Amino acid sequence: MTALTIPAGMPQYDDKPRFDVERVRADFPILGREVNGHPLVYLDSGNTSQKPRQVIDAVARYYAEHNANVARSVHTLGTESTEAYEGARAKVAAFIGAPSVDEVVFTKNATEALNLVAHAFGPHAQDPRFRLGPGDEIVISEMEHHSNIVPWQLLCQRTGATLRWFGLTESGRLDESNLDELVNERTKIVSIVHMSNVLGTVNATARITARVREVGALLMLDCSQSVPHLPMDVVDYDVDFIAFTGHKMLAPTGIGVLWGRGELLNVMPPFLGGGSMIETVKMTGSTFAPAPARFEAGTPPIAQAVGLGAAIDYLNAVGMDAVAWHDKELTAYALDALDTVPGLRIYGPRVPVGRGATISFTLDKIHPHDVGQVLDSLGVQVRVGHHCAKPICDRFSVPALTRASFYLYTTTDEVDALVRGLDQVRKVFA
Amino acid sequence: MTALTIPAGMPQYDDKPRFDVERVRADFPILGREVNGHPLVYLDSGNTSQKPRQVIDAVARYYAEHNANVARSVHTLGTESTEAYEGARAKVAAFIGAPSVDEVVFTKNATEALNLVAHAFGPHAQDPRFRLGPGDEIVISEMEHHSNIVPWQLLCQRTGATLRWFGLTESGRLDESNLDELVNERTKIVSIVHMSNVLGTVNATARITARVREVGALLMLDCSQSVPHLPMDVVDYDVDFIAFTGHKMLAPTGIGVLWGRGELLNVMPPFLGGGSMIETVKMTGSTFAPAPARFEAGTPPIAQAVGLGAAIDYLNAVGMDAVAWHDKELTAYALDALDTVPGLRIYGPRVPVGRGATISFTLDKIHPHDVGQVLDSLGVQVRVGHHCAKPICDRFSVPALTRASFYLYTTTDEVDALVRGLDQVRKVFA
Amino acid sequence: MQLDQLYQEIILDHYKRPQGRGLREPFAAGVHHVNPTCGDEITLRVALDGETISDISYDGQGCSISQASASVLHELLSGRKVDDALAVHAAFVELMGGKGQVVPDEEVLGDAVAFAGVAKYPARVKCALLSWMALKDAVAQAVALEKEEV
Amino acid sequence: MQLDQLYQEIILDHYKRPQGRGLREPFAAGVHHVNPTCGDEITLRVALDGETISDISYDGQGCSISQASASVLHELLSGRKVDDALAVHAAFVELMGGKGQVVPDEEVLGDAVAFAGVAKYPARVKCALLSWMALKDAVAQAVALEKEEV
Ligand SMILES: Cc1ncc(COP(=O)(O)O)c(C=O)c1O
Ligand SMILES: Cc1ncc(COP(=O)(O)O)c(C=O)c1O
Repeated sequence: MTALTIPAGMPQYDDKPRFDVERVRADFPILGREVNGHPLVYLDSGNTSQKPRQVIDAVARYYAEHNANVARSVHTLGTESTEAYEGARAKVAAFIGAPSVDEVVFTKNATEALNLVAHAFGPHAQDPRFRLGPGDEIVISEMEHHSNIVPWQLLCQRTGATLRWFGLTESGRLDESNLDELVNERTKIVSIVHMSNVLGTVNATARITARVREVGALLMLDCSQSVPHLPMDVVDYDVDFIAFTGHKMLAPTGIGVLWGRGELLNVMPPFLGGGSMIETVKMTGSTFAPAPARFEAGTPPIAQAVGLGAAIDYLNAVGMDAVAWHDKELTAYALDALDTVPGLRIYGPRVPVGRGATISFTLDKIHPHDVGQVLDSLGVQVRVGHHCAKPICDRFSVPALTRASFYLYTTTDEVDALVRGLDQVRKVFA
Repeated sequence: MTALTIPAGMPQYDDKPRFDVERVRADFPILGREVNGHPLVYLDSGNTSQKPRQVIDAVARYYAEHNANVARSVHTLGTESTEAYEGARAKVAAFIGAPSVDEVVFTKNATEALNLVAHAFGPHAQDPRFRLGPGDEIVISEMEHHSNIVPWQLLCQRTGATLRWFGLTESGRLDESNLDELVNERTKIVSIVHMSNVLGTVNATARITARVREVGALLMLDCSQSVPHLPMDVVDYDVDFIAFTGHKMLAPTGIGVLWGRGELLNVMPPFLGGGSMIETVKMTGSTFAPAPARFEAGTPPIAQAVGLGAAIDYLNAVGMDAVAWHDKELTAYALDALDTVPGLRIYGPRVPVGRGATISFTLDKIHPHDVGQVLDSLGVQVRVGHHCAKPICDRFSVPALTRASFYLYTTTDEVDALVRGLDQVRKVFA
Repeated sequence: MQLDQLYQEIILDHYKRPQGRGLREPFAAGVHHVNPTCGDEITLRVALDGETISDISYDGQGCSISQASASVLHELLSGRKVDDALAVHAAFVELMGGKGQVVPDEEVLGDAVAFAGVAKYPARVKCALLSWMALKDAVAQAVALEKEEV
Repeated sequence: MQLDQLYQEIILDHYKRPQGRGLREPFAAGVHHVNPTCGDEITLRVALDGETISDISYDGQGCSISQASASVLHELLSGRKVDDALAVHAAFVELMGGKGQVVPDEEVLGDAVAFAGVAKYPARVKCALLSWMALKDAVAQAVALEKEEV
C-alpha cells in the first residue's frame, strides 16, 4: 500500500502531532472484549463512539458522590451538581470557541438541537429573520442525515415554505454550481452537514457562508460528525448555529449540544415548556428566562453533561490536531487497502483530502446486510444499510451501503482485519 | 409523637409489606458521605432521587461491555445494545401495567413527554380528538408543576384554544366542586398531576375520569411523583396518557417516559423529526414509523434506559407496596414531628391519607432560603423556593416554601435531624 | 455463533437462484412492504383461484436472507389452499420469534426450516419475515376483495 | 463552611431592621426584577438630582441576604454621585463573582463587605445581587431619560 506523499515545502509527517494509539486503547475497556471468538474490531464510530474509563468513571462518580438536581437548590449537593453541570457547559464552550458559555444549549442529542432551531421559525416569529411562510425558502443538501432533513420538511409543512437542496457531484461533494440561484433573497436558513456520515466528505463552507451573508440568511452546520474529529472554532467558521451530539465524541448517550449566536438565541421563542426555562409562571401566562435556560425545560441530562465534560478533557489531552491527523493517516491507509479488494466500490471522495475517517462502499452485488453479517462473525463491526441518509442512496442508486468509520482508538491492524474479512465475504457469496 | 391508629377490621400494621431500610441504604454510596461535617441527610428526593450501586453499575457495565447504537446495526454489539434498550422498554411496560411495550415512548424527561402530547394537538390534526382551535378548552389545575402548565399555555397561544384549571381547597386538594362546568363538551384534554410535588396531595381521579369519558375528552396524568412511589396500573386507572421521569425513581438523569394508549399514539403526528422515526425519507417528503419509534427521533438515551431498567428491577425487588407503606409511615411520623415545631405551618394535607411523602411548610416569617441554608450547614438537604409550581405559592399567598421529601432510603432519624435543624434555624433568626 | 447456521446452503441456493421471482398478471392483490431500519423492499402479488393461492409473484431488493425467504415462500405456498398457507405462515412466524428455541417441523415448513438459524440473529429476523408479512397482508386484501365481489 | 461567614451580624441586622425600605415619590425610573430560580422579587426606584442619586427606594420579598443587600445598597449609595455609585457597584459585583477569593475594600464598600462570605455560596450570589442589578438598570434608565429631556 502506498503512503501519502506530501510535496516539499508543506508541513511533513514529522511535524504532525501524534499520540500513542495503544495507550489510548488501554483506556477503553470494551476494546478488550471478544466478538464471536475474535478480538473486537470496532469500525462503527460514526454511529456511536466507544467510551474511555475516564468518562465512565466520571458519570459513576457523579452519581455516587454529588448527585442532586441543578439550579434549584441552595443545599450543598445541589450546588456541587450545578457547578458540575455548568462546568461542563464551560468546557463545551471552550472546545468550540464559543464567545460565551450562555450560547451553549444542552439537548438530548443532535436531532433535538436541529429540531429546536427549526421550531424557532414560523409565520408569527417576532424577529424577521425567523419569520417564515409561503414563498420563503430553506436550503439543505442531498447528503444530509435524516435529522437534518425531516425537521425542515415538517417545518415547511407547517408554514408553506419551500425546501430546496444542493445536489451532489459524482465524487460525493456538494454541487455548488447553482449556489447563487439556490441561495437567494428568499432563503431564510441554509442548514448543511459539516462532515457527511456516509460519504465522509468534509464540506468547505466559505463560498456558501459568503453567499448566505450576502442574502441575509442564517447558516447552520450539522457538526455531529465533525466536532468529534476536527478542531472547531465557531467564530472562525462564521456560522450562526451548530449542532452536535455527545455519544459520537466519547461521551454518554442522552446529551447533545446546540450552539447559537447569543443574539439569535435570545430572540428565538421557547420550544419545550416547563421547569427551569421560565422567568415567572402564572396560570394566565408566563415569561421566559434568557438562553440557554430558555431552551432547557425540565431536569436536564446532568450526569451526561458531566460525562461530556470528561470526554472533552480526554480529547483535549490527546489534542484535536492529533486526532485529526490520526484520522487522516488511517483514512489514507484504508482507502489504499480497500482499493485492493476486487469488486469494491467506494462512494464519496477517494482521496484522503477534504474528507473524514468514514468510508462507505459496495462489494459486488452482495447486499450490505450480508457483508456486515460475515464481518460480524469475524469480530468486525461495521454499519450497513441506509445510514439514516436515504437520499444519498437514491442519489447513487444503491439500496444500501457498508460503512467503516474510525476514531482515535482505531489501528491499521483493524483496517487489515476489515480487508481480510471482505475476502471472506466474497468467498461465502461467490 | 403519636402513632397512626388503624381502626379494628382494617388491615393492621403487621399485615403491611416491609423492608430493611438500613440494608437499602447500604446500596446507595452517596448516603455514606458528609456535608459540612455532618452525615448527609438527603430530604430532597422529590427533586431527584439518589441512585443505588446496582443502577450506577448497570450504566457503567453497559458502556464498558456492550456500547453501540441501537436499531441500526446487524453487528453483535448493536444487537446487544438493542436488546438492552428494548428490554428496558419491556420492564417499564410491565412496571406500569401497559398492555403493549409499543405504548412506551422514551423521552429525555417528563417535561418532554408532556410537551410531546401538547404538540399532537393543532388545528389540522387528522384525528378529531387532537383537533384544537378557538373555542376548544384544555383543563389543568392550580397544583401543576410548570412542566404541566407551560406546554399547554404555549399550545393555547399557537391555536387560540382556552386554558382552564381546577382550583385548590384550603387543605391543598383539588376543588372539584365545579367539575361538570369545568370539564365540558368543549374540553379536549384534561392534564393533571397525580401527586403534587409541593403539597404531596395524591389526586383521586375517579370522578374526573368519569366526567372526561362522558364528554369525550382525553385524560393525561403527570405521574412524575407518583410512579416512583406508588404501584401504578395504567389500565386500572383508565387514563389515556401518563408521563414520568427516570431520575426521580433511582434511575439516571436524561430519561423520561410517555405512556399512551397505542390507538392514540398511532394517530398522533410526529414531534421531533430525524433518524429512527421514519419509514422512508425522500428529499420531497417522508413517511413515519409507527409508535414508539415515531416519537424517538435520533439516538435515544440508551444507557439511561438501561439504567432505568435496573432501577425498576431494584424497586420490584423491594416491592412497590412496601415502598408505598414505608412512605406512609414516614409521612405520618414527620407530620407529627413537624407539628411540634413552633411557628411551622404545613401547606397541603395534614393527615397521612391521600398524600405522599412530600411535606412543604413555612417557618415563622423566616424566608425558606434562610431555612434551607441553616439546614444545609447541618447536613440536611431540603428544597426551598417555588418548586417549579409558582401558582401554588400564589394560591396560598406565600412567596416560597421549604420542602422535605422522602424515599425508600429515608429514616425517622433523618426526620428527627430535620426537626432539630429547624430549632437551630429559629435560633439564628430569632 | 456459527455463520453457517445462518447461511445454510439452502438459503444461499435460493438467494443465488430465486424461484418465481418477477411480477406476474393476473393478481388479486398486490402490496409493497419496506423494512425501515435497513431499507429492504418487496413488492408482492397473490393470485387466487377460489380457495387456492394460484400464484405468488414478487420483486424486491435486499439481503440474501430476505431474498431467499421470498423464494422459499413462493415455492412453499403457491398452489396451496389459503387456510393451509396461513397455517404454514403461522408456523414460520413462530419459528422466527422463537430466538432459536423452537424446533421446526420439516413436514410443515419444507425448505423454510433452513431459516431456523436466523431466529438466533434478532437483527435479521425482520429480513426473513419481510416477504411473509407482505404475503399475509396481500392474502387478507385479496380475500376481502373476493368477498366484496360476491 | 461556617454559617456565620454567610450570616454576618451586619447582614442579620440589616435584614431585621431594613434601611430606607418602601417606595417613595418622586422618582426618575423604577424597575422590577425577579430571581427566577427562587422567586425573590424587588421593585426599586431611583430619584436623580442632577448627577446625584438623591434617593433609592425599594420594596420586595426574599431571603435575609437579598433583603439585607437592598438595605445596605440604600444606605451606601443614596446621595452619591452616579459615577461614584457605579464604581461601588462594580466593586460589589467583583466581590460577589470572586468565589471568596477577592479581598473587599472596606473604604469603598462599607457595610457591603459583610457580603464577602456570600461569594462562597454560588446559590446565594444571585440573592445578594438582585437589588444591585435592579439599581444598575434603574440608573441607566433614569440617566437615559434625563438626556432625552435635555
Ligand atoms: C409533578 C412533576 N411534574 C413534572 C416534573 C418534571 O420532571 P422533569 O424535570 O424530569 O422533566 C416534576 C419534577 O421536576 C414534577 O415533580
Ligand atoms: C451527520 C449526522 N447528523 C445528525 C446525526 C444525529 O445525531 P443523534 O442521533 O445523536 O441525534 C448523526 C448521527 O446519527 C449524524 O451522523
